[in-house]
This record gives sequence, C-alpha cells and structure tokens, in this order.
Amino acid sequence: MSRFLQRWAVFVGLVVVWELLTWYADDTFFPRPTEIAAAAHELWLSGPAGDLFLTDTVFDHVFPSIGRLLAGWGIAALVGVSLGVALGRSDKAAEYVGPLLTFMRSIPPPLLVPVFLLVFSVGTTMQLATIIFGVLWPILLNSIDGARSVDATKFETSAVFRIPKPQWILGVVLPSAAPKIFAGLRVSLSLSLVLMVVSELVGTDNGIGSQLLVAQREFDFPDMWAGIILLGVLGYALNTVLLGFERQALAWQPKQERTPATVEEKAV
Amino acid sequence: MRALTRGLLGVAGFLVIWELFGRSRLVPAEYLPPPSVVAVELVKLLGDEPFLRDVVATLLAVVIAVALSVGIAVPLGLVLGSVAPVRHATRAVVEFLRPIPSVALIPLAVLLLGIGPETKIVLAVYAAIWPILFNTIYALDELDPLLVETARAFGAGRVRVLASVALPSAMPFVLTGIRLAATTSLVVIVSVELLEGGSGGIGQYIANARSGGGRMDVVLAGTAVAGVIGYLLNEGLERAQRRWVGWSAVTGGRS
Amino acid sequence: GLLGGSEEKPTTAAAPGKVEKATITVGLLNILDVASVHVAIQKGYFKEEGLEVKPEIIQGGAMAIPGLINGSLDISFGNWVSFFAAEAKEAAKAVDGLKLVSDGYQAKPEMFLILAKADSPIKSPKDLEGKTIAINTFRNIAELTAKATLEANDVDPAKVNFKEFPFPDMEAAVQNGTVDAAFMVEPFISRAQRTSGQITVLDAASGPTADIPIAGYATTGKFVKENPNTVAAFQRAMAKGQRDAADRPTVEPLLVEYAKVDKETASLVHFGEFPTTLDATRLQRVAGLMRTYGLLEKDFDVKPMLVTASGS
Amino acid sequence: MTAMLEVADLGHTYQAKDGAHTAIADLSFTVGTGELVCVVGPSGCGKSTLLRTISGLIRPTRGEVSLHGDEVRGVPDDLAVVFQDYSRSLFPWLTVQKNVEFPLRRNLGRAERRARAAEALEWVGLSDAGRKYPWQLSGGMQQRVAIARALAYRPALLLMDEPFASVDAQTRFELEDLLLKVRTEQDTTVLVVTHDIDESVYLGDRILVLSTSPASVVADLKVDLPAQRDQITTRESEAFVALRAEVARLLNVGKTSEEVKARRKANEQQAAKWAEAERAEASRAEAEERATT
Amino acid sequence: MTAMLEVADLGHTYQAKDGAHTAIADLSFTVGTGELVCVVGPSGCGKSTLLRTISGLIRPTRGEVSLHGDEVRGVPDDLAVVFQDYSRSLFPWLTVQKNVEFPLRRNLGRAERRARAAEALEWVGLSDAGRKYPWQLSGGMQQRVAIARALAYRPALLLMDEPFASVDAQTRFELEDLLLKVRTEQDTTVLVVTHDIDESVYLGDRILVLSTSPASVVADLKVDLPAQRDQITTRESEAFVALRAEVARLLNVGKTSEEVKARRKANEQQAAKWAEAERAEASRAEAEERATT
Ligand SMILES: Nc1ncnc2c1ncn2[C@@H]1O[C@H](COP(=O)(O)OP(=O)(O)OP(=O)(O)O)[C@@H](O)[C@H]1O
Ligand SMILES: Nc1ncnc2c1ncn2[C@@H]1O[C@H](COP(=O)(O)OP(=O)(O)OP(=O)(O)O)[C@@H](O)[C@H]1O
Ligand SMILES: [Mg+2]
Ligand SMILES: [Mg+2]
Repeated sequence: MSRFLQRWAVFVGLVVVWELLTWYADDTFFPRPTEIAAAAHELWLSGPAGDLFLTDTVFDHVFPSIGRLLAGWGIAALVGVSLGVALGRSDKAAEYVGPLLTFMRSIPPPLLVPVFLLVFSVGTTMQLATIIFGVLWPILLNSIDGARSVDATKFETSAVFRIPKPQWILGVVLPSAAPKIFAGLRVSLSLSLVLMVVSELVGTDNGIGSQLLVAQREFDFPDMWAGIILLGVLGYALNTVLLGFERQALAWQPKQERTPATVEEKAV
Repeated sequence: MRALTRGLLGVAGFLVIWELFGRSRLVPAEYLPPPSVVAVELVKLLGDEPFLRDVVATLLAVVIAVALSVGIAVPLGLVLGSVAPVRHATRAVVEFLRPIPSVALIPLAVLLLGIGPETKIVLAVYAAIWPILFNTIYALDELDPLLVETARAFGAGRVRVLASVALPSAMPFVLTGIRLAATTSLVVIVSVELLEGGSGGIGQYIANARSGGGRMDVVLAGTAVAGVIGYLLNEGLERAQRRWVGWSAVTGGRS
Repeated sequence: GLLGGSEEKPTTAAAPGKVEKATITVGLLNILDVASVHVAIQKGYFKEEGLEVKPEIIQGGAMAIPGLINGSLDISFGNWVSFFAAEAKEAAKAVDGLKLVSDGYQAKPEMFLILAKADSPIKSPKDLEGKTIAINTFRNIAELTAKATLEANDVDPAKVNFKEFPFPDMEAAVQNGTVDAAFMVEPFISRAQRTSGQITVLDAASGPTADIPIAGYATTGKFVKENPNTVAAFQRAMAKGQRDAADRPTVEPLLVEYAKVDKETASLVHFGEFPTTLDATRLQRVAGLMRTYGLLEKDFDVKPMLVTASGS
Repeated sequence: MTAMLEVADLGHTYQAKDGAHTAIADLSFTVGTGELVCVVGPSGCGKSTLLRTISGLIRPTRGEVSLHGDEVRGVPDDLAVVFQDYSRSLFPWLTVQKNVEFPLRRNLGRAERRARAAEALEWVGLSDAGRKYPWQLSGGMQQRVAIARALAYRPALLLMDEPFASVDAQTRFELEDLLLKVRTEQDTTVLVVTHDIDESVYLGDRILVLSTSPASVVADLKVDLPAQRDQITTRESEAFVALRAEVARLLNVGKTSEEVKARRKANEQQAAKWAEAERAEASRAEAEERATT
Repeated sequence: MTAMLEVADLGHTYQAKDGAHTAIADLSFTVGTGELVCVVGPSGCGKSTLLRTISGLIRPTRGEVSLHGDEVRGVPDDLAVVFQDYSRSLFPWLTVQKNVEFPLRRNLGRAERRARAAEALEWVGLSDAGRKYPWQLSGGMQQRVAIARALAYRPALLLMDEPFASVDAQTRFELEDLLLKVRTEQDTTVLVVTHDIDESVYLGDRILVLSTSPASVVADLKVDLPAQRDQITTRESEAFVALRAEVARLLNVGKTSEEVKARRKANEQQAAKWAEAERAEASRAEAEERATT
C-alpha cells in the first residue's frame, strides 16, 4: 500500500505541476492535462454503453495497433531469445553472424520500410516486419550476454554431469540469463510501441500511430497529446503484466539480491 | 583474426543471397538493386565531399548522444537500482515516458530546441538512455550480495559501494546496454534526419536521394554506410568491453 | 560546424541596407516547388536587396511551423493546407500568428496525377471506386484535390480507401499491387511513367481543382512586425525569382543540383505555376476545400494572414 | 580487560516465503579488548549468522550487539571480516594486490597502501601472486588473499569464518601462528569460527561452544594456556589435551538421542586409541629423524 | 584390478596475458576400478587442475588422460564431481531437492529420481532442507548438498575436491564413513583431494602425494589397511599411524630450503609430543566416560 502511494504520489505530483505550468504558459503546443483528458475521453471513451463506452476509434485503430504490437514483440522475443542463447553459447556461430547482425542493427527501420514493402507488400506483414526488426536487438543482445555469462562453475557442473543439451539450455542457461533477458524484454516492449508508430508511417490507414501523426499534422494538439498519453498508458500496462511474469520467473532470486537493499545502509 | 574471417564470411554469405535475390527478377532491380550495383554507388559516394561531411555530422551527433546517455543513464541506473523507494516512486513516470516515440516528439523538440543538431541529439538521447538504464538496474539486481557485504564490512560507505563494487560488477552488462544505446542513437539520428531533416547528416542525404526520384542504389549505399558506422561503433565498444571487463569473460560474468 | 553536415553555405555577404535582419534562415524542402528560391539565390536577387538567405533543408512540413515559432526559421516554405490548419488552431498564437509573405507554387495540368499499373483494370476515375489509393499525407492537399476531383467524376470519395505512402515508395507499391493506384507528383510521375509505364487515371488538378494553389512562404506575425523591411525585401526578391522560375532552361540544371533529380527525368517533369503575387481570392479556394472536407471546423478567412508586398 | 563486544539475548530468525527459520535462539557473551575467542558449533547452527549480526550486516530480530558499549546499528568502524565463502568475497575485477588494498583508507597514501598490501601478502605466502586476478588462483590461495586483506586493514575487531578451511595442514599451522603474532602486535580483538577443535584450543583465549541449530551458548570455556603459544609445546600440554576433550564432549551435548550418546562414547574411545596411535607414530618419526640426520 | 583411469605424462600450463603459469609439471599414475585414491599436496600445487583435466573440462597441454583405455577428450560418461567451490556449483534457482535431482537421467522416472535425491539428502543429514534454496543454507550444508548430488548420481568415477572442508569434525567423520559405504555398495572409483592427512589415510586405498607447484607425483603410497575401515579401530592401527607420518614427511619433500628442513623437524617432534598429549587426553576422557555412565 505504501509502495502504491509512493509510486503514484510522484506521478500525480508531476501531473499537477504540469497542469500549473501549462496553465501559466498557455501554449497551444502544450495543452493542459485536463484538456488532454477531455480529448482522450472524446476520442475513445464516449462510445455506446454496449461497447463498454468504447468508441469506434478504439475498435478501428487502437485494437489493431495493439494486436500488431503484441504479435511483433512476441515473435521478436521468441526469435531473440532462441537466437541469443544459441549465439551466446556458441562462439563460432557468434563469429559468423555477429558482424552481420551488428550491421543490420544499425540500419534505421524507416530506411528499410521500402525494402520491406517490396518483400512483404501487404500491410500487416510489413508492419510486423518493421516492429520485429526494430525491437529484436535489445532482446537478442541481452540474451547473448546472459547466455555468455553463465557462471563458470555452473557450466562445469553441468558439463561434468553430462546434462543433456535441452536440459542444459532450459535448466541452466535460461535461468542464469533470465534477469538479463528480462531487461531486454522490458526495453523492447516499450520500444515496440515506438515502432508501432513508426510502422504506421507508411502504407496504413489505421492505428494509434497513424492517428497520432494525423493529429500532429493538423495541429490538433490535445488529440496528439491524448495519443501520447495512450501510448504511455499502454506502455505502463504492458510493462506491469511483464513485470508480473518476471516476478514469477525470478522468484528464486535471494531476497536481498532481488531488491539490492544490501547496497543501501540497512541501518537507519 | 579467425573471428574476423568468419565475420566476413557471414557478411559475404548475406551479400550473395541478396545479389541472387536482386538478380532473380523477383523484384525490379530499380527497387532493390543488387549489392554489385550498390557497391559502385558506394564507391562514388565515398569520394563525394558533401556526403563525407554528412557522415561526419551524423557520427559526431551519435558520439555526443551516446556520451550524454551514458552520463545520464548510468548514474540514474545506479540510484534507481540501489535505492528501492526511489525506484518505486519513479516507476510510473518512467514507464509512462519510455513508450513515447521520438517521431511524435519531433515538433515539440523543434519548438523547444530549434532546428539544429540539438534536436536530433536530444531525441536520440531520449531513446538511448533506456537500454543503459535498464541494463544497469538489472545488473545491480544480480550483484552478488557477498561482494557488497564484504565492502561494507570493511567500512565502505554507500557511495564507495556503488562506485567500487556495484559499478564494476555491473560493468559488463552496462556495456552491453551502451552498445545497444550506440546503435539506437544512430538509428534515431538517421531516422530524424531522414524524416524531418534540418541539420544535415546521412539521413538527410538519403532522403534527398529518395525525393529526387527514388534512387534506391544511393539509398542502399547510404544505408550500408549507416550499417558500417554502427558496426564500427559496436566493434570499438566491444574492444573496450574485452579490455575493461576481461575478467567477466573468464569468470562467466559473475564474480 | 561539422554537425551541420553538407548543409549549404550561406550566399555571400550582402551590402548593408535598410533591412533589419540581413541574414535570414529559410526552411526549404528538396522538391521542385522551391526552384524559385534557388533561382533567386543564383541570380543574386536577394543580394541586391541586401539579404543573405540561408537555406535550411527540412524534410517534412512538421518541422516548418515549430521552427518558425521557435525562431530557428525566419521564413519557411510550406503548403497552404498546413499553414491554414495551424492558423485555425491558433498554433502560432505566441508569435502573433502565421503570416504569408509570398506565393510559391500552383497546380497546372499533369502535375497531380493518380496513376495505376499499365495492365491494371483501372482505366477511368469510375474504376477507382472501392479501390485503394496511395497518397503522401492524409488530410492534406493531395487528399483534398483527390476527393474533389473524384466527386466531380461521380465517384463517392467515401468509397475509396486512402493509404499513406511516401512519394518515393509509391511506384513500387503500385507495381507490386500493395495499392491499386497512387496520387503522385513530379518527378515521381515522370519516373513512374518512364520506368514502369504506369498510366494516368485521373488528373487531380483539374475541374474543381484546376490551378489550385499548393504552397508558399510564411513567417510569423512577430517577425513581420520586427522586420518589415526584411520581409519586403524578401518579397521583392522572391517575385523576381518566381518570375524567372517559369523559364525552363534556368530551372532544369538547378533541379539536378539541389533536388538530386537525374538529368533525364528533369527534362521530362511538368512544372507547376510560380505565381508572382499573393492573392487572397485564390488562396481562399484552398480554405473552401478544407472546409468542405472537414479539415476546418468553421469558415476561415485567409486575408488577415497575407502580408502584401509593399512596392517592388 | 574492558568488554569490547557484548552480545546480549541475541536471536535471529530468517523470514522465508515458506515459513521462518530461527538460526540463533538466544546468545549472550562478551569479548574483551584484545581477546581472541574461538566459536565452535555444528554445521548450520548459526555461526555465520552470528558473525553477520556482529558486523552489522544483518539486524538481529532479537536482543542486541554492542561494541564499546554502543549498540551496533550499521557496520561499525574498524572491523574486518574473512567470509566463509571467501572466493565470492574477492572482487574479480581487481588484481590480488588491489583486492588487498581495496579497504585501506585513502588517507594512508598510495605508497603506504601498497606497502601494507605487499606485507600482508608476504605473510600469507603470496608475494608472487599480487598481480594475478583472484580467479587465477587456487582455492587455498584465494582464501589466503581474503585473510591478507583482513590483516592489512589492521582492524580493531577481526571476524573470521573458517578462515583456514581450504589450506593444507602445513600452511594452516603457519597461518595460525601468523594470526597469533599479528593480533599480539596490533592488539586486535579476534573472533574465529572454526570446525577444527584443536585449532580452537590452540588459537583461543576462550572458546564459545554453540549448540545445534538454533544456536545458543553451550559453554564459554577459558583456555588456560600460556599466552605465548607454540605449535609444538602448546599442543602437548596437559591443559590443551584436556580442553580439547572437553570441547569435543560439549559439542555433542546438544544431541540427546541414544544414537548420539553411543557415538559419543565411540568417539571418546576412539580418541583414546588415537592418542596411542599418535604416540607410536611419533616415536617412529623420531627414530626416522634420528636416522636421517 | 583393471586400470580404470590412466594419467600419463600429464602437464598443464595456464596461459595468461602476463605470461604462462605451469600448474602441473608431469604427472603419471593409474587408478584401478573400484579404487579410492586420495590426493594430497600443498595449497596451489595443481590438485584442482588435475581433477579438471580428468573430468575433461580442460585439455591438458601435455600428456593424456585415459578412461578405460580411451583418451579423455570431452567429459566422460558416468562421472560426478564435487567442486571445491561448492557454493557456486549449486543452482540458485532450484531448491535443494531439485539441485540433487538435476543431473539424474530423465529415463529414471520422476518417482525414482525423487527417491534417490531424498535418500542422498538423508545420507548427508539434510532431509529437512529439501525444499529450501541453496542460499538459505549454511556453508557446510551447501557443501553437503553438493556431495548428495554427486552420490545420488551414482557415478562410475567420483571426483571430490576437498569435499569435507566446511563441515564440523563430527559431520566429517560421518561423511567419510558414508563415502566408504557408498563406494563399496556401488563399486565406485573415487578420487578425493584433501588437506587432511588423517583423512587421506583413513579413506584411501592409495595416497598420491604431490609436490609443490607445479605438481608432480612425489609418492604413490599403498594404504595397507583392511578394506573395512572404522573411525576407531582403523585410526588406532600401527599401519595408519605409520602412513600418516610418512605422508606428512613426504609433503615436505618438495620444499628444500634450510628453513623448511628445520620446520619439518619441528613438526615431527611436535607430532610425537602431540601423540603423547592425545594419550593423556584419551585416558582422561575414558575416566570421565566411566564416571558418567
Ligand atoms: N538467507 C537465509 N535465509 C534463510 N535461512 C538461512 C539463511 N542463511 C542461513 N540460514 C539458515 O540459518 C541457519 C544457520 O546458518 P549459518 O550460515 O549461520 O550456519 P553456520 O553455523 O555458519 O554453519 P556452517 O558451519 O555450515 O557454515 C542454517 O540452518 C541455515 O539454513
Ligand atoms: N584459470 C587460471 N589461470 C591461471 N592460473 C591458474 C588458473 N587456475 C589455477 N591457476 C594456477 O594454477 C595453480 C594450481 O591451481 P589449482 O587450483 O589446481 O591448485 P590446488 O592444488 O587445487 O590448490 P588448493 O588446494 O589451494 O585448492 C595455482 O598456482 C593457480 O594460481
Ligand atoms: Mg557458516
Ligand atoms: Mg583446489
């Protein structure tokens, strides 16, 4: 409960400061939070009761976007973790494809959109490709790093007991790498929101990102900010779900390691 | 050396596939020119002074952005990773801020910072701090408590523990975060240049090539240059990683 | 500095005169529409007025208005729809609103074309019903003119899907069937016709939208108030530039240089008009279209935005 | 002798998801300044937990620890610990020399810190290893680095958790004597947890015998041996042998089952027979020695 | 007895940035099937390195290791190791029970695996700790988990690196006997590295004495004691005591300086005096025992 308060007190405090600042500055580009909230309500929550007050916009733009985002992130997570573990445990494989991957990692997704357009043509696949291509890297790199950093004694223990490959990967490498993999997953999850927007720059007629950019172009700042806030809310919600999974998966971590209170002076 | 050969083999394999694909007439060569065509354009570009100036502009912006992100994210990560109340208190704000795309922030950034390179650098920093921040926090979570207890038992204060125990121990993973951040800021900077222009750079060069009638060979050559820059940045950082935290490779990351 | 990359060097220093601000930064896009500025720079029209113009290349319109408000741009090129929408939303209220200082570009036939694949079943505007058309930006001049001309051809615009694609990607999108047709401008039209043999379905700058104004140059009310002479000088130089831009041999080599268009395409492109005067009645047509298709919530009078030239 | 360390009604319970575990039930004892107290007790009885509470790393759930009369709340000044898990307590990114220098105060100056570290490494026989990294050393060598680090720090209170567990017998003797020498010279108060009963008698001014988990004090024995110990003469003394047996006996007090009683008897018989055997061996060795010289 | 393990001309040099370090100079020995060989040697001489090469974890830079006549190239089948660094060799994300079950083959079936793990945990006295995590255990308990894991695996070849370093004397005796029992029942070949000379004699069929670093074989002693050992009768036997002294003597052979010679003499004298003392203690204990019963 106190944690809850802690968390939201700061948040609410910032919103209040923002409200006061924008009220004082009175700038069209920075509307007041209350105006944004009104715009958001108008955009998404003024629908019929039968649809839980959700407007058509939610069904036409928000849900498809979220669907693409989750699919893209999910595929990236699958590919990133499996490829990352493989590369992390095999120096040879890493040497072969490492430079290539670094090279691809440095290519801005917007530049690749035309190429994806050629290769995938259809809207959703192309957008998925964009999202995957953008969010894969943190997962991949962190998984490689995590898989590499399995404690030497644990590696030797598993080797000595001739732990079969699948058990070694699932039972030793993944748990060892789990904290790092989760760091990558979390960075990627919010990155996938960013890429969702990027992927809606081209070739779409729906989506949160596309709407946000239209609002931006029309100087409809309350709507634009509402879009930004929606992304924030989504990011927060998705992250909370992921954190829940993470807590389950990392429950074994010694308490003092989990929240490294040991770094702090325990004594008051 | 052998690692290098293998890496080159990997790249060569990719180029061969692309060449075959490009020549297969599955797609018109103007839309996706094969590497042989792009390579010619690339050589031309490398002799082109304005292009080289654009490369320098992008590179400088990336370096500045990475330096700033490290300067912000590492100390912040140390604080958030080690002081639980602060982490809880800021979590909502952080989680809210992270998913806001730089693309949506461009007009606001221009409004606040003008059209110069500051805008793209700030947007790049905004995107690049997250991997460093999170990797730092998670690395601290993994910190062996016995190391901390050792330092504390010998009278090290909180700051000393952070600087001399937590940071070195987290360093390998933080460096991975920095490697991610380096390419992320490269990507963001080129994207901003590409989408909005305003301050030169490879992205703008590519955008010009595109707007002048869709010269895909120039576009891909520019893309290849961006990729090579990213590769070199990463390679440099990996070297640093091997040198500074060589111990982690031997001990398997953990003490 | 180095961070600036290959951004163009400012033209040589100007003779001191009555202008309040001798060096002005002008936001430009790398497209045909701004040929007149390059002509004016090349021919020294700005220098004659004691002005030094520093072109700042922006890629998207999104940067122009914040750039003006923020003061990084003194004057910027931009399309009328954006300027009117911004003004209607009072986006630039902090700097006394946006002011239009010079006309820029105006449609002529064969400039806004909706193209389809050579072997496409779409031959006439009527065939576009129920199809997907690529346009560069939603809710902008392209969508407005497309809808207006479709309607004029008895097609219900509501029955046509629009998807956003950047101009450079449209040719490919049409070729591989991602969209059925695309709304293109020069030089992409010439390229698509030349390399893929795409065919014209509809000229979007015809009928109700014939000679529709496209874009021009704006600054802020604040800038006008503080630098009236500078603005006037800019207007005079631009008028000359606009006039000369109509001359094809002058413009073609410039295109190759600044817009990176290859020579062959440059010799094929269809240019629009470069009007030499700002005319409220003409511009009001754009506002009217915007009102019709819901881009403006209420009637909008463009006249107060105009800063008319004070003698030349 | 003033009481430097005072442990009063100490208790500690670890909280876990699946229920609490009481590691220390109720401990009270004091240690005077300059004293060397050995703590013996069965595996898992709470010795390491005790050291952790004394060093202020964990707060006891009951009772209190005072140093110089002040309750220990954080980590006290001038304290050094040799952890049982020595290999994890060395910093892998620092060389051995730097590991030893790590806790030394900045104000000592670089040269002084170097000198102290070098000296301590020499004490433990690792002069050559200073520039290596801990993971390049063997287990026993790592343990000696941890000892060197604690000694170089010159703490007022030195806590050691089975500090000689990983070194060979010969080195162990040398390290024991080293510890005695250093603590006399520097007037350090020392608490040593050990599993070796002989060692506890040899080293200690007092021996604290703990019960099985949760730990409580079974006995607090004064070691009535001359302050000046010697691996040969001390270990042969009547008092040493008596104490040794006493400690062994006390260590089994906690257990009460029939089986344990039987085992105790067996052990004591064994001890007797052992002694016999030792004697035989000794005379043999002596004979041999005479033969070789 | 057939030679199960054959080590021939083995040498290992660690490469480091700042020069190479030769850990093993030249080792040759064989171990027969079902034999229990103890390895003793000074700290840092290369014992752990030897075990690493035998288990195929590192490739020796010279010579070779063969098992059943085949050169060891990878990790051989049916091998278990108790690492010196036991705490790091446990998986922190698995409970103790799961840690012990971890290496057991899937085809054993769940119930069988459970049963074996439970049995092994009971052997080492940790029946209650099965559902805890390793980091919730004391050092000695963790070490016993590592032992239980190796025993539950029922390997043909068992390598143990100072497996009893962190447990108290009583538990140590019990674990020694457990090891002897298990290896007889399961006909396991065992190699134990230990620092405790008594332990090496008590446990071993043979004792391999290594020199100081780089390791070479100083002596390969046959332990001429009845196969059936007993903590009491065995340790009192003449042969035991003689061997004990022999090993102690040999361990110092590697050192040649004057100082070391002197120390050796002192040690042997001490051993003699110690034996005397032991006897005295034993009789005292006996007297006491008589008094209490
Ligand atoms: N972090 C922890 N969480 C829960 N229980 C713990 C924790 N640490 C130790 N314990 C328990 O507390 C008891 C005492 O542990 P402690 O480490 O103090 O024993 P010890 O006397 O040092 O034993 P040893 O001689 O084997 O090292 C043990 O039963 C152990 O299981
Ligand atoms: N990874 C390594 N890199 C370099 N040198 C090493 C490495 N591991 C061990 N050594 C060196 O090899 C020698 C032998 O080490 P090893 O661990 O085999 O000794 P040990 O006999 O097991 O000693 P102890 O009884 O102290 O555990 C030591 O001098 C050590 O410094
Ligand atoms: Mg302990
Ligand atoms: Mg060893």
